[in-house]
Amino acid sequence: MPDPRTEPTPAVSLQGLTVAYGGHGAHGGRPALDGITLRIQPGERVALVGPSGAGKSTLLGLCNGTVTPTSGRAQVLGTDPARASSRGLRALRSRIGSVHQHLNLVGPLRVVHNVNAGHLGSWGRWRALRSLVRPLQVDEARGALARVGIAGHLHQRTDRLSGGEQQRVALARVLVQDPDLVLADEPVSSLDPTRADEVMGLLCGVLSRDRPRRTLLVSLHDFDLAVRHCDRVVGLRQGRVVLDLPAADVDQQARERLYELESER
Amino acid sequence: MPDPRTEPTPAVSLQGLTVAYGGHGAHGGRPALDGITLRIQPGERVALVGPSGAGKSTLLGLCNGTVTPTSGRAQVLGTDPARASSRGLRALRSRIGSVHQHLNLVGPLRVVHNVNAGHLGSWGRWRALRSLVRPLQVDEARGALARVGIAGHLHQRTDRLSGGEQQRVALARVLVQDPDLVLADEPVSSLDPTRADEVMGLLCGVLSRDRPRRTLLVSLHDFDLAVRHCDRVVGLRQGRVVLDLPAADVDQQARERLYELESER
Amino acid sequence: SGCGDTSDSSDSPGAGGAAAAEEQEAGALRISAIPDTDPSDLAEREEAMGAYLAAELGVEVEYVPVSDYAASVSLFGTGDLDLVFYGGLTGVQARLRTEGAAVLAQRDIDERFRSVFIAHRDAGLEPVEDVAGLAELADTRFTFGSESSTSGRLMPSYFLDQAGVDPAADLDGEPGFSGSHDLTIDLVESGSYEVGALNEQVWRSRTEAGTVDTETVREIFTTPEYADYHWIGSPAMDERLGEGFTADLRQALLDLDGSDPEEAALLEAYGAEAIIPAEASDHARIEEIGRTLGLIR
Amino acid sequence: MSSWLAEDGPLVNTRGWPMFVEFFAATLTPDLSADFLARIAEATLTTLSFAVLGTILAVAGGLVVGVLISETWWAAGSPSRGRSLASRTARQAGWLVARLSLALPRGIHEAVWALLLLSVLGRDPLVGVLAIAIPFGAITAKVYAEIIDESASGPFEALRASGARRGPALLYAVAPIALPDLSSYAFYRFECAVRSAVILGMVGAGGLGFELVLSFSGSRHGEVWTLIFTMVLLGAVVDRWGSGLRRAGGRRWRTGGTVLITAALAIAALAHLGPDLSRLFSDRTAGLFVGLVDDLLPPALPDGGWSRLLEDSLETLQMSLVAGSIAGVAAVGAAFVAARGRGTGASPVRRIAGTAARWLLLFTRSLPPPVWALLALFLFLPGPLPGALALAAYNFGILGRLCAEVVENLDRRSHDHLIAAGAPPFSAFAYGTLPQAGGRFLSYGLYRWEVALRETVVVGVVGAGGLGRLLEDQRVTFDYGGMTGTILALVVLSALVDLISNAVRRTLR
Ligand SMILES: Nc1ncnc2c1ncn2[C@@H]1O[C@H](COP(=O)(O)OP(=O)(O)OP(=O)(O)O)[C@@H](O)[C@H]1O
Ligand SMILES: Nc1ncnc2c1ncn2[C@@H]1O[C@H](COP(=O)(O)OP(=O)(O)OP(=O)(O)O)[C@@H](O)[C@H]1O
Ligand SMILES: [Mg+2]
Ligand SMILES: [Mg+2]
Repeated sequence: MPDPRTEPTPAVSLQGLTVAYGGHGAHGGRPALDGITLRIQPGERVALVGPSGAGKSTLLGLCNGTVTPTSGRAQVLGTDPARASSRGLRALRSRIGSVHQHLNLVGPLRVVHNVNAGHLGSWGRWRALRSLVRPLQVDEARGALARVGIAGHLHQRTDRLSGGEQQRVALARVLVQDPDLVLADEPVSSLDPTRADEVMGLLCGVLSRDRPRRTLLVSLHDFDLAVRHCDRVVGLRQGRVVLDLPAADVDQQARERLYELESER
Repeated sequence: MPDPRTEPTPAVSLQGLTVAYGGHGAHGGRPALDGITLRIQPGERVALVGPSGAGKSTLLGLCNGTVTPTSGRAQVLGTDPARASSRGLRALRSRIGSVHQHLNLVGPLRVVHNVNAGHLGSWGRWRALRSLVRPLQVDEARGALARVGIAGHLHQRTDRLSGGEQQRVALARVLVQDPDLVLADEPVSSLDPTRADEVMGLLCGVLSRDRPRRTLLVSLHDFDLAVRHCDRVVGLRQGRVVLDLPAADVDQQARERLYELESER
Repeated sequence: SGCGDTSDSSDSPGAGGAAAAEEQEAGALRISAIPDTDPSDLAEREEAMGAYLAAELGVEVEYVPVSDYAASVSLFGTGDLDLVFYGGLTGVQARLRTEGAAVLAQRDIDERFRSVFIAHRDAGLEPVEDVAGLAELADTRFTFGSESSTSGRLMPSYFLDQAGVDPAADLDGEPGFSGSHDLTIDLVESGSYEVGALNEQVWRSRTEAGTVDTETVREIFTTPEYADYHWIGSPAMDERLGEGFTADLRQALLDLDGSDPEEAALLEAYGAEAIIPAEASDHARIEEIGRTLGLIR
Repeated sequence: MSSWLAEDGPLVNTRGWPMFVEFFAATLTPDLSADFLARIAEATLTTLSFAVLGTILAVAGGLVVGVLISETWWAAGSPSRGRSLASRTARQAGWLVARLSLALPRGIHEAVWALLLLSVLGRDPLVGVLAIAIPFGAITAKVYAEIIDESASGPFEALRASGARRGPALLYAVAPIALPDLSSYAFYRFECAVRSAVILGMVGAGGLGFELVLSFSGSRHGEVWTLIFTMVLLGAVVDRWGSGLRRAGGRRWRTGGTVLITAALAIAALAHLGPDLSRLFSDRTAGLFVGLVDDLLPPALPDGGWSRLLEDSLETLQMSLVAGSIAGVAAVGAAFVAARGRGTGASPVRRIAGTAARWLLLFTRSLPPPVWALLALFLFLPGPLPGALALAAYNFGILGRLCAEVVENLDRRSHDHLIAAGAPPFSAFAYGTLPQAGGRFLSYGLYRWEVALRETVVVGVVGAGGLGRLLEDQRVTFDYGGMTGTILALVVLSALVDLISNAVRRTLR
C-alpha cells in the first residue's frame, strides 16, 4: 500500500458507512448499507454492480449528501457532505454531477431548461430566473443534446419524450454541468447497446479544461459495459462490498456469485 | 402462407398503422409510427427491439388503446381498441397486462395494493374499495411477489423501494392479473442479468388455467434476453418495421444495422 | 328605485374614495343611517333627505350606505360620517365613542317607540297583557333580530328580563339572531322559532301589506314605549363646514314640517308626522339598559 | 355544553318545509326588472374592482410568504439528520415561528378585519381592498406553502443535489409542477373575493354581496335569486377561464393573455375605485392606530371567563368538525365526478355527469352561508345541527371545487395506467388518484375546517353558540379587549389545525 502521506486526497472515501432506513424494512432490520469502506482516487472510473436492492443507489446518494449515514464517515472531494455547512455542501454539490435512477427531470419543462438546470450550481439567482423566461446558453445545451443524439428535441416538453430520450436529457444535464465527479445510477438502462456505449464514453470523457480525467462512479447492470468503460468493478450484495477488482480481472464465476438469487424464495 | 380461413384470429393485428403526435415534433413532422403492419399469433412471444425513440412504446400503447392511431387499423384479441365502446374497451383491457416503461406505480400506496391493482379489471367497485382498507387476496399477492423475489416488501410503501424492486412490483401486478396478452415495455431494464432472466421466464410462463401459452409482446434492449426468451424479433427504426425474423436467425450484422447511429449528429 | 338613485348622486358607491376626497375639499355633508328595516327603501329615503338638506343648507350632501351597525359607528368615530340617523342603542354607542357628538333631533314617533312579540300559532301561546306576562316565553325557541338593534334586541331583552326570563339561560336553547326584522317574521312563520321580537313599525307595515300569514303568526304582546331613533352630528362639522353649522343643521331638521309636498313625502318615508327636538338625556334609560345587559361597555 | 346530536326532542322542523319549497320556487321568478338589473350591473362592477385588486395583492403576497413558510424552503434539501442539533433546532424554530405568525391574520374573520381597518383608515376603498387582501393573503400563503411542499420531491432534490440554491431549484423543479395548482387556487380566491359579502357593504362601498344582504334581510326572494344567479354566472366565467388556462398545456399566449387581462383589469379597477394611498401614512391614521391598539390591549376574557371561552371553543370545534367531515366526504365524491379531462374512455354519460356536478358545486358555493342557514332552519329546528349543515353545504361547494381541480392537475399517469389495465373508473380513482391526492385533499379539508371555525355569520341565526357568536357579540358591543381575547383563542385553534394538518401530511409524504 502506498504511503498515505504522499497519496493524493481520494475523490471518494467511505469509512465503515452504515445506512439503515427507518421504518419496518423488509429485511428484518438489515441496513441498506452495512459497514462500507471504499476509496476512490481522482480520475478513477468505478462500476458499481450488484443485484437489485443491494444498496447501489443508497451508496451513490451518500456521496452527494442526499442520504445521511446512520454511522461511519464519508469524505467526498475533500468534504464530508453530512457535516458540511449548507454553503459548503452547495459548493461541493455543484462539483458533483448526478444522474438519478428515476431521472427526476421536470416533466412540464422544456428540454432546454432541464439541461440548463445543470448550470444552477454556478448561475446566480437572476440568471436562473432570466433563463426560464428566455433560455440562456442555448448553444451549449444544444451541443450537449447533440452529443447524446437528441439535439432535435431541444424545445419539446420533457415528458413527451421517449424513455431513452429522457434518460439522455438527464445525461446532457450532467454534460453541461461539467463536474469533477459523476455519480450515475444506471444511466443507460433505457438505451440500446449502441447508444449506451456512446453515452458511457461521454461520461468517462476527459474534462474539457485543465483538470485530469473525471472521476466516475456508475452503477450498472451490464457487466460488459462495465468492463469496457471502467477501470474497476465494485460489487455490492445485501449492503456489503463483496467484490472489488480491476475490471479486467472479473471472471464469470465472480459474476454468478454476485447475482446469485437469495434463499428468500 | 396458410389459408386465412383456417388461421386462428391473431392476438394482435396491425394494418398500416400510423401515429403522429401533435405539436412541433423534433423530426420535422415524421410520425412516431409510420405504416406499421404486424400480425402476432396467440401464444407467440415477440421481442420488440430498436433504437431509443424508434416507436416501441408507442406501438405497445396502441395495443392497449392508450395511444390512438392517426390512421390504420388495429385488432387486439379480436377487438379494435380505437373503435370499441367504453365497456368493450374495459373488457379487452382486463385481458391485457401492461408493464409501462415508467412503471406508473402509485408511489404512496403499499406494495400489496399496487400488486392487487392487477385485480381491478375483475373486481367490483366495493371489493376494490374494501381491499384498500384491508387488503384482500394477500396470499396471492405475496405469492406473486415471491416469484419475482421481493415477498418481504409486501407492506412497504412502494416509493421506498429500490428501482429494481419497483420494477418487480409492476411485474407482480401483471402476474396476479394473469392476462391473455402481456405488453411489457422494457420490463427488466432495472434488473441485474440473473433476475432479468428469471422474470422473463415468468412472463413467458404458461397460463395456469386451460388457456394456451400467453402471448407476449415485449420491448427489450438486451438482444441476448430476446433471443433466449422469445420466438420472434421485430425491429423498429424511425417508426418503421425494419426487421422481422425468428429469434434464432438474427445475426450480428442485423443488430448493428438496427442500432446504427442517425446521421443527425 | 332607491338604490338606483344612490349610484347616480354619489357617483357609485365604489367611487367613494376619489370622489369623497374631492368633495371633502368642497365641504360635502356626509349623511348615513343605520341599516335597519327594508334597506333599499332606506337609500331612497336618505337620498331624499340629502336633497332636502342640500337645498336648505346650501352644501353638497353625500349619502353613504353602510350595511353594518358596528361599521357605521366606527365610521362615525373616525369622522367619516357627519350626520347619522341611529337607533337608540347605536346612537348611544356612537356618542360614547365620539366625544362631542351632539344629539340633533328625533321623529315624533321615536319618543314612544315600541317592539312587538310575535308567536307561531302552534306554540300555544296566548296574547299577554303586561310585561310580567312574558314569563310564559320561558322554554320557548326565541329569536331576536340584529344584534345591535334597539327594537329587535335591546328592549325585548330588557322586557324579558323584567318578566324574569333570562334570554341566555331560560329559553329553549340559545336565542337566535335572525339578522333583520323581516327575517324574524319569516323564521317565526316557518316554525323554526316559536317566538320572535321586532320593531313595531315593520310588523305593522308587513301585516298591512299582507306579506305575512297572520293565521300562522300572531302578535302576542306590544311593549311599553321607549325612546329609539335619533340623529346625531359629528363634532368636527363646525370646523369643517363652518362655525355654527351644527346649529343650522339641527334647525334644518326641525324645520322639516311637511309644509310642501316634497317635505311631506320625506316625512312619510320616515313614517313620522314631525321632527322634534331631542336631548342626550332622552336615551339615558337605553344607556342604562345597555350597560346592564352588557351591550354597552 | 349539550351533546347536541343526541339531543332529546325533535330535530326536524316539518312546518317550515313549505317555506323551503317556496324559497326555491322563487328561482322561477327572479327579479328581472330593468331597475334592479341596472343596480346589479353597477354592483358587479364595484365588486369586481375590489375583487381584482384584493386578489392580486393576496396572491402576490401569498406567493412570497408561502415560499418563505414552506417546509421545503426551511428544510432546503439538506440532510437534516446530520446537521448539528443547534442548526436543526434553529431551522425548526424558524419554520414554526414563520408558520404560526400567519395564524394571526388568518384567524381574524374578514368582517373583523374590515372593522379594524375601518377604525384606522376611515372610509376609503383601500379598506375594502385590504380587508380582502390581508386575510386572503394569509390563507393563500398557507395553501401555497402546502402546495409547494406537496409538489417538491425528486426533481427538486435532484437539483439541490447538484448544488442549486433553493430559490432557483424551486423555480426550476417545483414551479412548473405546482403551477396548475397555484393558478387554480388563485382563481378560486378571485371567486371568493367576488362573493365576499360583508366587507364591502361595511365600508360603504356596496357591491353584490351588499345587495344580497339587503335583498335577503328584506326577504325579497326574487331579488335574492337574481343576485345568486349573477354570482353563479360570474363564478362560471372565472372557472372556465381558470381551467382553460391550466389546460393550455404550455400554450404561452393563454398565459400571456391572462397576465395582460389581469393587468388591464387591475388598472381599470384602480381608476374606478381611486384608493387614497396617502391615507396609509397620514398623521390621522397613526393617531387612530394608536387609539385602536390602546382599545385592543390588553386582551380580556368574555363574560363568564375561561369556562365560557373553553366551552365556546369546544362548541365551535364540535360544529365545525361535523360540518368539515360531511363536506369533506361529499367533496371527495364530487371531485371524482366533477374533475375534467379524464382523457381516454370518458363516455358521454360521464361527461354530462361531470358538467352537472360542476354546476352543482358552483351553485352550492354561490349561496352564501346566511342563506344556507336560513334554508337549514326551514328544515331543522334551531341549534348546532342546522348550523353545521349550513356550513357543510357551503363548504361542500368549495371543497368539491378545490378537490376536483387537484384531481385535474394531478400527474395522471398511474391512474391512466390502471384504466389501461381495465380498471373501472371508480376503482382507478381509488387506487390511482386518491393515494396521490390524499395529502392535498386533507390539507384543503383541514383548511376549510379552520375557516368554518371562525365562520361567524351562520351561528347567530341558528341559535347556536361558539367563538364566532361570541366574537360577533363583542364586535357589535365594541368590546375590543374581549375581541382580542376571542381572536387569540381562534388563532390558537387555527394554529393547532395548521400543525395537525402539517403533521398528518408529513406522515403521508
Ligand atoms: N406524447 C408524445 N408527444 C409527442 N411526441 C412523443 C410523445 N411520445 C413519444 N413521442 C415521440 O415519438 C417517438 C417515439 O417514442 P417512443 O416512446 O415510442 O419510443 P421508444 O421506441 O419507446 O423509445 P425508448 O427506447 O427511448 O423508450 C419519439 O421520438 C418521441 O419523442
Ligand atoms: N427511502 C427508503 N426507505 C426505506 N427503505 C429503502 C429506501 N430506499 C431504499 N430502501 C431499501 O434499501 C435497499 C437498498 O436500496 P437501493 O435503492 O440502494 O438498492 P439498489 O442497489 O439501487 O437496487 P436497484 O438495482 O434495484 O436500484 C432496498 O432493499 C430498498 O428497499
Ligand atoms: Mg437503485
Ligand atoms: Mg419507450
